[in-house]
Amino acid sequence: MTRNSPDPQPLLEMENVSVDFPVKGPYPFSKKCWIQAVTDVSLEVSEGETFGIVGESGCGKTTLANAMIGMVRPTAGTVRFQGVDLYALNPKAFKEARREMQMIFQDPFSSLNPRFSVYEIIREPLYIRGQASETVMKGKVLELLKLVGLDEEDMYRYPSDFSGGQRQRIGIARSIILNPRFLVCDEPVSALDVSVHAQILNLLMDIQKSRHLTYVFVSHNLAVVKNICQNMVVMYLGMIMESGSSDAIFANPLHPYTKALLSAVLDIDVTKPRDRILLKGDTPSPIDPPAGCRFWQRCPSAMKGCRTVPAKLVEVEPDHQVACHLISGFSAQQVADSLHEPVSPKSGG
Amino acid sequence: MADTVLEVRNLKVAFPCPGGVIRAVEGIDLDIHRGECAALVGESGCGKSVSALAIMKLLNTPPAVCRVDKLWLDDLDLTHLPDRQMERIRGKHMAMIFQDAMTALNPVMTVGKQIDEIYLRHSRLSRREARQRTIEALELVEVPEARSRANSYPHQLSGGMRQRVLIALAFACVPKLIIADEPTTALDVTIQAQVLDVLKNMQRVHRVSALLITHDLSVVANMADTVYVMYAGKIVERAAMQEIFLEPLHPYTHGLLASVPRISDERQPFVQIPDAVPHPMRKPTGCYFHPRCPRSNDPCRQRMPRLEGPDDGRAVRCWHPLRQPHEVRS
Amino acid sequence: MSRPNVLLQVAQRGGSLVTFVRKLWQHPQGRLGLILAGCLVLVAILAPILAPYDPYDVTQRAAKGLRPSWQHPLGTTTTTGQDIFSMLIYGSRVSLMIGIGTGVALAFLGALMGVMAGYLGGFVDNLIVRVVDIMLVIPTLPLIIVLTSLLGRSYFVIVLVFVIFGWTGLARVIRSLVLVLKNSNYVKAAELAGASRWYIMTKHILPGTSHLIIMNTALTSAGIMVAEAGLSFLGLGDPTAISWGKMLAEAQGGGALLFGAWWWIIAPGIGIFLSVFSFMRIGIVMEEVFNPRMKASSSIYKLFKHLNNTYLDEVFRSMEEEESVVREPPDRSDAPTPEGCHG
Amino acid sequence: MKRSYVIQRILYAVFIFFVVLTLNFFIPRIGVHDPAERYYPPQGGMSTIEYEIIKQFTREQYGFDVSAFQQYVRYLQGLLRLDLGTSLRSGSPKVTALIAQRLPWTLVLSVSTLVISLFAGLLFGTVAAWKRGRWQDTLLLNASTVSVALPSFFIALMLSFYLGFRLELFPAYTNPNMVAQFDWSWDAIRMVFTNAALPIMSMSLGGIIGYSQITRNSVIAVTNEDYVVTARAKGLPQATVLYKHVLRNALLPLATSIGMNIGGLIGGAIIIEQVFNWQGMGTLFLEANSTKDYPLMMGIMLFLSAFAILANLVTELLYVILDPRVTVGDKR
Repeated sequence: MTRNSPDPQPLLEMENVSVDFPVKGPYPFSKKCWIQAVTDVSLEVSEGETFGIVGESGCGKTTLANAMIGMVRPTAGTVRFQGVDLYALNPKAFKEARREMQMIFQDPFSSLNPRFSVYEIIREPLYIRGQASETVMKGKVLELLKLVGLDEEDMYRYPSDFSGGQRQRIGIARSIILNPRFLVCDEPVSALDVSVHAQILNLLMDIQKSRHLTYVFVSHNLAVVKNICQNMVVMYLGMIMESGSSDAIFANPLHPYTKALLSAVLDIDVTKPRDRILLKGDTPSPIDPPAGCRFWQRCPSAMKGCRTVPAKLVEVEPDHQVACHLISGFSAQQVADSLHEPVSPKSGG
Repeated sequence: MADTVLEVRNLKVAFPCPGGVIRAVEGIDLDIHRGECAALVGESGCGKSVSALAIMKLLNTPPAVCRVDKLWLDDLDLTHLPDRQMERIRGKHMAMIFQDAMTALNPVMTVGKQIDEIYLRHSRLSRREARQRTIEALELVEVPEARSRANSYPHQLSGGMRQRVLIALAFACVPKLIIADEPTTALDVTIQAQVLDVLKNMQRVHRVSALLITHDLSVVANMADTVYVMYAGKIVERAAMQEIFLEPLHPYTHGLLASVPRISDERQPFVQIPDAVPHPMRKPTGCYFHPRCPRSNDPCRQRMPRLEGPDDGRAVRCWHPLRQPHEVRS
Repeated sequence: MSRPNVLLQVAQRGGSLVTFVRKLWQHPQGRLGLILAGCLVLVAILAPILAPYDPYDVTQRAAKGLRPSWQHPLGTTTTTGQDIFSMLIYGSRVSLMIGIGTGVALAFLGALMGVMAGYLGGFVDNLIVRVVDIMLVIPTLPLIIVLTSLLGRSYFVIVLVFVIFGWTGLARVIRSLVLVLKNSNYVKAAELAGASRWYIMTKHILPGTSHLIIMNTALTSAGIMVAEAGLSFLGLGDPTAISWGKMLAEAQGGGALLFGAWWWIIAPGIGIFLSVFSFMRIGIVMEEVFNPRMKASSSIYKLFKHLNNTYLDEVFRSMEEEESVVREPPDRSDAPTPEGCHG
Repeated sequence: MKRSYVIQRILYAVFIFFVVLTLNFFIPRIGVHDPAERYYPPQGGMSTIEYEIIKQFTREQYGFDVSAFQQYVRYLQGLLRLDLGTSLRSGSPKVTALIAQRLPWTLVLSVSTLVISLFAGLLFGTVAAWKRGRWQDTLLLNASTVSVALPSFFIALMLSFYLGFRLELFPAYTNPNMVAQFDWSWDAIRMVFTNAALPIMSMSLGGIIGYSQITRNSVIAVTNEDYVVTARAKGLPQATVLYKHVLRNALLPLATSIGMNIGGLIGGAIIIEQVFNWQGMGTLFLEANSTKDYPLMMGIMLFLSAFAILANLVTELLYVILDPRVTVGDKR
């Protein structure tokens, strides 16, 4: 671990970020609906750390990651990178700021243009910036190829000649050629063969060490996150359920969702039996998320008030916040309000 | 053996294509006992799904060419069974659960009708009786409001529900053998846990033998009794589930287990297997694993080892296993 | 892989017209199409040299309705005694000119509209999609007839009308492909690196659609040739030129059917057939070459027809455990009796 | 959900119709500002005043005596009464009356063509897909490249020449008395169909091969789907799998192409009707064209467009029944 105390100024800071997507029908007369992909998320990523975002599909983790690097404009809230509000910048400054941030994609098959040679793919960011001569670019690409464990000859091959793991290496080389400080890894191994996972993860960590990078690591695999991340958030339906240092969260998971997620990860330790928490039902649609706590319909210990009162993140110990009424309880006002409000007859599941 | 439900000897599948022949499955042997769940584990392209389809005799020829020396389901000899008779066995005596329920269910037919079909085909039931059985089957796999869900189309159900429908479909006639091809890979972890639970219950309750095909070792740990590890079209190790996790013999199995990050694990770096799975058309000579193997030497490069071990116990295909199979036999 | 092999692969990529032609040439059917189209172009260019008679000469009263002979390889017309072979050669000019000219213009407009709709999205996309929807329901041939009668019957007008009303098909196809390309991760990566819209359009999106554009140019050219023949047949083409459609109309009007002058009908028919066929071939082969899934599956079926069993036996034998005889007790050595198993 | 989709579709169709009819109104005005000038050049022995009176009369008759916008409003009002205007022919017949008179004869051709090509196409396409890679499939493939390269009017001419003039199996030209003598008697109906045989044949040939090709490709695509494997894994016999799972899904893309083609079918009959001198809408249109009878031409155009819009709408609504997934697109 690189550091324990939080930086005075975090590298990336998100404040009450929400992202809604309009969904439009195919005809001009159809209604518009909104997907609430990310709702009211605040977090800080400090320099040099690996920050994990964990959640199941459709929880908004990829959207959140995209909002961090300026690929998706948030509907509300601010994103500050090195203290500068990213979305308040003029286009030129915005482009310059983004030089520091890059992304590694989930699917190594669609993230490389099949018509480009490996050389063209890796040098592309430099080429776009237009500041380097051909020889400089060539030297740089060669250096990176070596760094990610590919041969010089591979430079003139095409993506179709490579296996998934090798393609991901090419993607990594491309993402670090501009010497970024901040790298978002969006499920970098989930599309790869099991036996290749470790290679790519180790490579990522080596690069982090040698180039002092800050990672945001998006994953659905808790075991991976536990092993490489210092801080993390657990997301459900666009909201943060639990956040803090991964040590604290894994040592003492507090949110029922985190607990369920942890127990559902089938560890391959076959010797000791574990009791697993089975959640009922399915994840609701982000188009029409439940009122109150977003998790109440599936929560094994949901209370009446959870249906109407949204849960807020509260700090339970240093470096550990949870958004759950079980922990924070209800205020007197909330209790009074919930008494007046009719509880919907529909039960969860 | 009387207790053997599925006996496969020397199953081979090849795909001739313009550039040469893809040797997908290179002679695998399987024995699955009554009520047992055997897992066929391997990475993508190792031939595990092809083997499953070949056992069901569902491979399309062309493009596949398939040979087998012996294929017995309980007391039925399927080795040379013609297509027509095979149709009576599929669905009734052996059934299959597919990976992606969204594509494995007909999108323009209600799920109820799709389950009805199997009763109408394999038993003399009226439409109404069949629907009754369908609803019961859906209730068994814990589909809530089964009666109304039976009238919905696949796209109206969630991923977990669709997978349950597939499970209901497979268990409809209580077959002798269920082949589950990556039954939970497409699902989220929390849903995965629900579905695996249902699958496990169904298998145990009906005492149905199962062949579980997966790349996910944690699914194996949760479900299987016996494990076959496949690599590049060959079985490289066979063991009871506990044994393989406690003491893998093949360097590949060992590397695979070590490279999977665990919750209860020490920190980085992860143990890694170098390189990648060979292309099925360009497999190396000798042992297919030797280019990635830390223990490989000359004989490994020249000759393919045999799967060695006691007939019904542990076996390993390696010149230099971590330990000899007979040494570890308990 | 060795160095020369790598270089070869480099040469095979890229999206230039030369590579397309090379790929076509490698495919037997594509080669047929290319050769045919090439010959037709040559014939059209060299028409005054190749044609034995003046096709416009309507004064040969003595040579009316002659059957095919050495003197008149395809006979003469029954009404005015024009040499049909010469007419056929001159007719290729109109057909090819309109076909290729319109095809290229259409490809340009269609690609432009498709890329704009797909890449810019929003209002532009909406507008283009609506226009396409409207064009789809307006009956094309009647509209063309109305417009030629309004604007005059020159080939310029015909080409113009074809272009204005023919781009929708290509635009739809290109638009949906652009939508896919636009959302691909490699475009995202380029955006992240700070690429401009122009860069992404020219480096990633247009090259990605080039095969579709070229393929469609060939196919629409073929379609336009048929349509032009139809227009001329209805007497709506340029009245001054000789075209195959007009020859057919004259044949019908001149009583070729009645007098049994089959050569007068067959000749322009063959002309139309050959020109359309060659362009169709090029288009279809293009699709096969660039749609790998289609190519692979069709070639596998062909391959299967020629598979012989001894070869397969050899393959399966090679999978056997080579040590089986030496090291293993006999219970496994009775294995190799391969039998077919059809699933 | 479903209902809102249907309403959306209908609204959209109405919108498209409105745009099309507006285009239809303004397109002929590109060239013609005053029918009087164009159609009545001064004739010998006519005084200027006489000529002006005639011109004024013509303008009033064809509604050109007011501004273009007012004409447009009148046009819309007329449409509400299903009045497509007045033809420039002598006797000033209503356009709708002319269309109504010719429409049935065109329908005889196009409906039979559609039915024949659909059924034969489905059959041949399925066979070709089933016998993939064998001679049936190769034959279809070759037939399709040949047939696309042969214009339908050339086929019509050849049929007319061989089956009509040489073999005398069917009338090579339509009997001119067919329409006038038609009286619903058995003989009259038979006469219609012997006369229609060659036009229908030449029109269906392309259709059969086209639909076969679509059917073949979509059957093959569906055969590779996972749910077909599921159906086979259930132990269903091959025929059931083909009928219940493959064909049902393979029909979906076919339905779309039928919807698109129906509109074009009547328009496409123009050339064939001309070859056989069949007294349908196509020949009516060509007659209108040769006399520059724009009200009639645009009336026919509008009718054909409306027909195409309706056909598209019907297939899309049919789709709602055929494919339960269609409404998914709205909420993705």
